[in-house]
Amino acid sequence: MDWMSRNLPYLMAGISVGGQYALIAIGYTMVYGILRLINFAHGDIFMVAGLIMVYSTTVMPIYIAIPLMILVTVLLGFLVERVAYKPLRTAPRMSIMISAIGVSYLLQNLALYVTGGLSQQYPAIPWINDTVTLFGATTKRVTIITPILTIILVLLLVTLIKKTKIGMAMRAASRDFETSQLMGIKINSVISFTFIIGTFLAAIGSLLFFTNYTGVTPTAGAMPGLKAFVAAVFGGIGSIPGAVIGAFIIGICENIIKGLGWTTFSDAFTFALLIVILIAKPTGLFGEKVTDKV
Amino acid sequence: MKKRVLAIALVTAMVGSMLAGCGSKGGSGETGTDAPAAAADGAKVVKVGVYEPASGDNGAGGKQEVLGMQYANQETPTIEIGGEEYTVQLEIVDNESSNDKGPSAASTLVSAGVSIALGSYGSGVSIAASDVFKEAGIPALGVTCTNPQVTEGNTHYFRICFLDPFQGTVLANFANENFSAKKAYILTKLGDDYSTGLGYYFKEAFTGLGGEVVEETFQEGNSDFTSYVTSAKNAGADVFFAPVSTEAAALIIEQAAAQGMTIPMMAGDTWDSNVILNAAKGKDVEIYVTTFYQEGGNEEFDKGIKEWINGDSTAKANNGGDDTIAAVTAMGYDAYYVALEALKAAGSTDAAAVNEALWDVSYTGVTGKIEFDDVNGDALRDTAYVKCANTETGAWDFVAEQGVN
Amino acid sequence: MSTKKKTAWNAGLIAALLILLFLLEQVMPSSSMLFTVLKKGAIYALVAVSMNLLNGFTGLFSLGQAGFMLLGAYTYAILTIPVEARNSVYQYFDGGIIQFALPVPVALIAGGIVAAIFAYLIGLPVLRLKSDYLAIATLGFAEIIRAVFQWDKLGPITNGSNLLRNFPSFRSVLFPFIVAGICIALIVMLINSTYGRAFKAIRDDEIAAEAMGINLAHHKRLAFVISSFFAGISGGLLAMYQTTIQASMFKSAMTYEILLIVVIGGIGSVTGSCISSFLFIACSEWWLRFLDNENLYIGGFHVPLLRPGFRKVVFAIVIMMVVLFYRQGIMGTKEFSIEGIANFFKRKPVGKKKKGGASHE
Amino acid sequence: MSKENVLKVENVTMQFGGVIAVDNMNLEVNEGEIVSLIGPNGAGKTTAFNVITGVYAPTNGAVYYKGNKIIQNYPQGKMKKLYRGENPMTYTGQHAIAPTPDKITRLGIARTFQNIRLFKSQTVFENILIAKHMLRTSNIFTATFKLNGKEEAQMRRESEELLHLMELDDVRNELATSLPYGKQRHLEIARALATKPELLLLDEPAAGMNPQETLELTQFIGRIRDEFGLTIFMIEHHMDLVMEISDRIYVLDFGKPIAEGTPEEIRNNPRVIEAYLGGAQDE
Repeated sequence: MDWMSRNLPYLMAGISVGGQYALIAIGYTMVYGILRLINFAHGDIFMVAGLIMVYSTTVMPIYIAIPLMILVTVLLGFLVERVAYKPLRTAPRMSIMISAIGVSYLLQNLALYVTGGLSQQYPAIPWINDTVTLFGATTKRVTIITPILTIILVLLLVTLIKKTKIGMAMRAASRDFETSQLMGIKINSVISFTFIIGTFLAAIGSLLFFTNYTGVTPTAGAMPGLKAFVAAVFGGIGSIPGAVIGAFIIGICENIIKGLGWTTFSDAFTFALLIVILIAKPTGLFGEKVTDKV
Repeated sequence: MKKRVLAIALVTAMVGSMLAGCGSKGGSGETGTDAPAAAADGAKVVKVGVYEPASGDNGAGGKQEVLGMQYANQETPTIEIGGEEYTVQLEIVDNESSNDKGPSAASTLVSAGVSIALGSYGSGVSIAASDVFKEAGIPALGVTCTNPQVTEGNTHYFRICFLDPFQGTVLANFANENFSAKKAYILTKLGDDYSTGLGYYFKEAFTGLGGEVVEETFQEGNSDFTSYVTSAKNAGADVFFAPVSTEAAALIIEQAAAQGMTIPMMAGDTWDSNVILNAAKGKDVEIYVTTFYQEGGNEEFDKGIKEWINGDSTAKANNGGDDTIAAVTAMGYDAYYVALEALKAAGSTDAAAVNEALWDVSYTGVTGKIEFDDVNGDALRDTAYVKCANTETGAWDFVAEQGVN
Repeated sequence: MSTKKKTAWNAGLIAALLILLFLLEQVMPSSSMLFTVLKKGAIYALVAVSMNLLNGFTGLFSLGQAGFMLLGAYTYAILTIPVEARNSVYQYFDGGIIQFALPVPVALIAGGIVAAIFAYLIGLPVLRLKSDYLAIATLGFAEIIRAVFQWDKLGPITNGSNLLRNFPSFRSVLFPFIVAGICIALIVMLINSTYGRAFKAIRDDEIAAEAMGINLAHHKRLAFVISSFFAGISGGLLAMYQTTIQASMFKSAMTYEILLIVVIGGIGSVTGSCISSFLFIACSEWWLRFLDNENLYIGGFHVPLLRPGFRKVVFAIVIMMVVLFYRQGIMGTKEFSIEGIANFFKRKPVGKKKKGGASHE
Repeated sequence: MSKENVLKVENVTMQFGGVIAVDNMNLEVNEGEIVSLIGPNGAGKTTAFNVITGVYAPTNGAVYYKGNKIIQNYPQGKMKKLYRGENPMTYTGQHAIAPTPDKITRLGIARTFQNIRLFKSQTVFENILIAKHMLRTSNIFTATFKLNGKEEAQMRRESEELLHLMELDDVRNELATSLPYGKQRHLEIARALATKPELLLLDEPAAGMNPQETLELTQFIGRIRDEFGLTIFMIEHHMDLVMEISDRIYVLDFGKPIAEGTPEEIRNNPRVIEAYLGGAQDE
């Protein structure tokens, strides 16, 4: 029991952070699956979602602010795709990626400008912000809710992709972009839909993340974004279950490393793990093996 | 076609700006920031550089420090140097709390032709810019950079605050005396000279008193401190010492409270900020800080600056939305007057003369008497205030005035 | 133009540029922001060209540049801090364990070599990965290197996560120009050699290149190691320019910045990288600073919106514009040359600015 | 045919997952011969080429070049259970040899590609020059500092000669991809020749050509064989060309060699006729 209460907090922190990474990682992995684009701006959209929440709660009650935040974030994700990625669809891949870095840069700097560079205190959301005790370990309720909510959302997403028409179109587009276009799939709406789902999940992720770690700064999205991306690659980019499992593994490992006292290496370890996986399995845990056609 | 036009435009811009650069030999005005109002009334202008973070980790603290200077500037906008009336103009640059962006920001001040530079909040950026000022022969006056390396071996860098070996000892003594702490958990940020430095001196002093320490570090950009809090609890520490930026501090407090950590948290001067008070308000935490100034130390100053902050929406926003007076604001206020003293004593706006004059400046400000030693140009200070956060009222409670015995 | 004539022209241009710089230094106050921009620009030009060698010419998408700069910068700093200054720099580590100092050029080259050795070791496993996987793996390595250099246990060598300082730096803008110039010249010579052609072949079509007898693993490693070598040297130069260094400076954001410079300049164009690095640095450090000033008046008009941070917003928008409307970058894959200028004006005889202004770079 | 055996493929099977692309192939190419490999689409011809040139390691089997074993493999790992080809045990326990394509090329086996793979950002001349890279003796330092002037000059001269031979002089500074289709095929052959091969593998050299061009190509292939003393092994669909210049022909169907012989024999082979007509999808 003592051992439990000593070490459970690490595990709980790991699982909860893993769930938050998972929600962000899905956005990365779905966009990559279809556009072969590392959407560097995704982490920053996550940060902007946090800021929207901060500012909207100052003028409206929280139960209006939350749906509004999700709506605005989704709209932002949609707009970013339309403005910064769609015009470059025929351009070399490097250009789109640079455009993504540019958007990320722009969002960070806008946030810097708006916040004046100061860390903003995230509003406390009732109920999920309460402190609870579990097996002798004290934590916020959000820590426990996160993994559950993540899994529910992922199951819903998987069903959506398996069962609905738009989901089928998404699968087709990620399999073969050109052919699916020839088959009459409206590729632009599929891509927009992908971004909408990705940013929706990122908005939920930001809600959970910032309730736990309450400071929103312009660079607050960078590290979680990078970690989530690593999780997506780790699990095999393009694969949703891969991204989720990768995210949980990374979240848990990171906290175990901290628990062992190797705090200097907590970030480095994540990358080391990634490199080991890539060397053993060059396309990640659940990635499909690709053979070059000669 | 379009591209060609754009290319020509770029070339033109390039050449144009080079010529502009060549043209302004005085080394001022390239940035187009020439004084709007000051130039108009014909008075001579003396420029005082403000090298402070307005963004990044230490943005909040830097802004509060600048507030003190701005208030002082507003209070005393002119100065008589060598019998002539000068308007003091603050040249403010943002060093972005970043050691690699800092030198360029400092260069901006140098090229603007400042006579003296004030700053910075944060020791790392001060050290990073030190050589830029040195090369340009411009004296710099550190306001709240407490790491010894800022001034060590330099004849151009001065400071008006106490140093980390002193502060670390004060904190260690305080922990030892008041909490009979035997074990301390020290959390510092990697790559932050202030943080690692103060952590080091605290450790030295604390182990010197027979205590035991557990040290851990975190990377920039980290926002998940739950594991650190757990480790501190598991280690059985009696105090949690975290000399980190306010940004990280707010997160640590929040997560410590959520995990029900009951041991006292201690920190240095950075934590003396309303950011901390806001984070701690209504939570079950115990926070002690050492600092330079205790609100109420100078009624007149308190009243004046509160009035000014409340009357200026930008200032209020920069102060974190309320009118709590941070110690760094008081220090910034004093730094401005020390700079004026030096300018007066020098009798000219020449940077070298100001540098010479600084050694002998003696000024009694709101934070106490300021004089410099003859070796490094560090202020001779022997007391620090210890404050405790009142989690009910969201204000600081004075605990003790402490020196090293 | 014949090759010889071209070489002569280029040499003349470079000489003229150096003389111009020398004169500028005599005429203008050394505090001018122009020199700050020129110094930093030259250093970034070198690292951008080294990254271009990898990403643009060999087609290897690597994001490890900041890590290799860190290695170069640390090697340089550790090897050149004067013995008498070591006690104050390594104050928490009893002066460190290295008790000698090397001359500047030796230490710079050593920085390059250390970066190259690490690149070789990292390349062994990582270069087998393809495109984005390679990118994320190299990015990861850069982060790992950064963490290792902040490790307390290595403190006697690296000073932990604390600043390194007091090492020799340069005053004249000519120094970084000459060093970076020599390095870039070497890279250009390499690109024009048979190895450079092999690199380009790999970029265009790996399978065909392999079928033409080009050993992929060997050549990729070569490009990776050489690029890292020069990144290491530029790291050393950066250390000299900044006068203090710290591992936490070399974040992935730095790599992104360099990548932006490369792409804005044109992937596969050396002169493009150079020009864009100067433009980039000038914009971010100098030209736009006035936007941060809250009290800017044009005539009697108080310009709205301005306050600290606005400069960066504008800068980001400028970058987005370039990326969206100027996909190939400033130069595309072309190189800047006298001929190019001549053709440029021949095709469209505007001719109002024919004073070779662009040759400033 | 008493000439020396240049290429020998022995029991080669290439299986991708459950699909057997090449099934127990055996063939020989002798010095100076022009040998064709024909068969319906999807019969595994290009896969066979890829095995010979080291792009794929075969699942089972060996390849000999001038009597030396250059490639060898046997079903390993997961393939051990999955393997459905013949002779699985022949090479078990022997050392697996899987050289990379560049090693094969340096042995003297050059190839062209079915779907042209030129270096697209390079000029015609540079495309050929790049192929000369493998013959260098300079190292990276001598090359960078231009201490290999003689060798570089020789590379350029030889490339010029090839250009001339291929009648590509007038387009030498054009981008390779801007050439018309037929010229691109010529350039690919020229590029392969630049590596100074002894055995040349041509993958559908006449694809997409009109009869006139095909005729020219037929003569051209004969000419380079004689001029460079080459042995040629090619995949081709144009029967006129195949029948005209081949010394011998192998026919592949569903990964399996079904016939072998001179053009005359193949023309009359009932199995070949059936494969082509029965398959009913080709030509």
